[in-house]
Amino acid sequence: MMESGIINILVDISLMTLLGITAIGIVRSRNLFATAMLSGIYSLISAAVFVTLDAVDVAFTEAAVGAGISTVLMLGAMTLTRRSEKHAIKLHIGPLFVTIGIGAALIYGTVDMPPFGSTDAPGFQHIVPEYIAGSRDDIQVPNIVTSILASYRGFDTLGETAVIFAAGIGVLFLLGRRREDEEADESSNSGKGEDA
Amino acid sequence: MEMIIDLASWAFILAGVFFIFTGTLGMLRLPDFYTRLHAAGITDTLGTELLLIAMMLQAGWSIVTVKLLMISLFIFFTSPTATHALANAANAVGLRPFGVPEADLRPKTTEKA
Amino acid sequence: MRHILGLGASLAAFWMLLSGSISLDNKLVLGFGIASVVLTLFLAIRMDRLDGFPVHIRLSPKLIQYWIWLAKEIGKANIDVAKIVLSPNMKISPRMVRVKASQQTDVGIATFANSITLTPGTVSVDIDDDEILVHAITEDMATGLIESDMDERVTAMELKYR
Amino acid sequence: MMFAAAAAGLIIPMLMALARGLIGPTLYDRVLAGNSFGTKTVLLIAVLGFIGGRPDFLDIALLYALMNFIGTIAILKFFRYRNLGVADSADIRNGADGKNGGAV
Repeated sequence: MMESGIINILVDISLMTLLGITAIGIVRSRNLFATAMLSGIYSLISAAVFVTLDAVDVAFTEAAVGAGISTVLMLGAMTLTRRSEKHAIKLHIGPLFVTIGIGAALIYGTVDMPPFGSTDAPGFQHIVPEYIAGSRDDIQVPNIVTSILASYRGFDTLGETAVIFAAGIGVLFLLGRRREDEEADESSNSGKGEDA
Repeated sequence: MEMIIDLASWAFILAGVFFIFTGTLGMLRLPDFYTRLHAAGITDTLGTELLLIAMMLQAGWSIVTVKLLMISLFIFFTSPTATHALANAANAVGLRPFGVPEADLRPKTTEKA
Repeated sequence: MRHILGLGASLAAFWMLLSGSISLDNKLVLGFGIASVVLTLFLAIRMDRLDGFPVHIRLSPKLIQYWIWLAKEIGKANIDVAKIVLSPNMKISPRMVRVKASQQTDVGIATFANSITLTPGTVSVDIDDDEILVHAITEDMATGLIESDMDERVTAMELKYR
Repeated sequence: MMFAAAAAGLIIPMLMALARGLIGPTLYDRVLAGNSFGTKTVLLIAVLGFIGGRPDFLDIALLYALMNFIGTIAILKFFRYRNLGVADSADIRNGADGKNGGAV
């Protein structure tokens, strides 16, 4: 088990490095399509990070929303604008210091946090053991993630559920075919939209 | 018996990682988009399947193996579709392939639209 | 009708696989499973009507034989392309060639084009009525594809399950 | 141990695919890099499940494989036809500015 801990740390470090490189790429790129594509890649990596943290539900949502819907939304937004940014970003000293300050404060805050994976952490002391012990009898759903998300934390998850539902509808729209009679007037509309 | 399976898994993993690496290296080295498609094909077909077979060997006869089989079948069917869609889209907007003799680019190709 | 029943059965099997629940005593979960199968079936029937060509694929010995042959071809082609990529001076000579597709059905042509793309070194770029435009990474790959009997194999298999 | 090797053998190619996504130069190169990156992420998630001793994570890998495919097709459909709906020949001819979208 010790060995797998070290492996996990190494995997985490490499994934974080990938995240950092992608983020810098997004900031540096002037090409909007590259930005859209890279942010899709960013979601893919961060979902892999969520998996290493055992946050399977978040990874699920990240996959559906981050890599799927938000990329498509960005592409949709791109049709309304030009392909690349006009001005290069200037370096603003003030905001840089503010960001560094906040980042330092946040890192300082993590010093007081219980060690990662510790069973004494408040998060595991409270109600989680009850959830895990009671899930089978209370909800009778074999998948414990489903029972915690959709029942114990039902209201909490309502927003996520709505988003996933919207993602599903979006996929239906993408893959759906229009009927022949709608096709004719639709193509003339899209032609107009392109000139604008 | 367990040792044989472990050895076989090692062999499949190393072979899979080798092909994934080679394919991605090709994506970096090759000169243009169309040739890079071929390199990406190495990753998608042989590399992926070998790695998934290694995982199936480790999982043994269980539901995990069935799921891995689903993933491998899905990638097997979708990756050529995605590759074709990419090549087709690039061709439709007239992206010129590198190093292809002019004689091969007959006008029939571009007039398809 | 047989098509719909087969689809329903495979969907039910898939649901059981993903949910990991085969026990019959949990009525609610089982109900959800049945509901999702029925909903998907309804969507599939509706899409068939809109698309106009339901695709029936049956596992025949011929199909499995073809897959084994294809797997061998994929392996060979992979090693060829890997050699090109790893050699210090990548000897490539890209070509665009047109390959005759003698299949009758859409499914047959799609199978052929997919097989071309699956073997690294050749990618199907465009499909006319009976010709497939193929990008090959070397001249050898292009001539190799034209001379190979992949087309006949797909056609032979296609007639089997049309 | 063997899956650690597999994870390392996946993360390095992921970095290389990311480099291709950053360099471009055409948008098709970027889509290809994104698709290839997605395939590797699917494999990495499956491998991570084995490292952590919880192969249940395969459900997510399966979902990813689906999303990756649908995403790629959606992006291509978008760039080929300039909308996510239906194709017509005028769009194919007019939407042919894709090759200019390259240089970063």
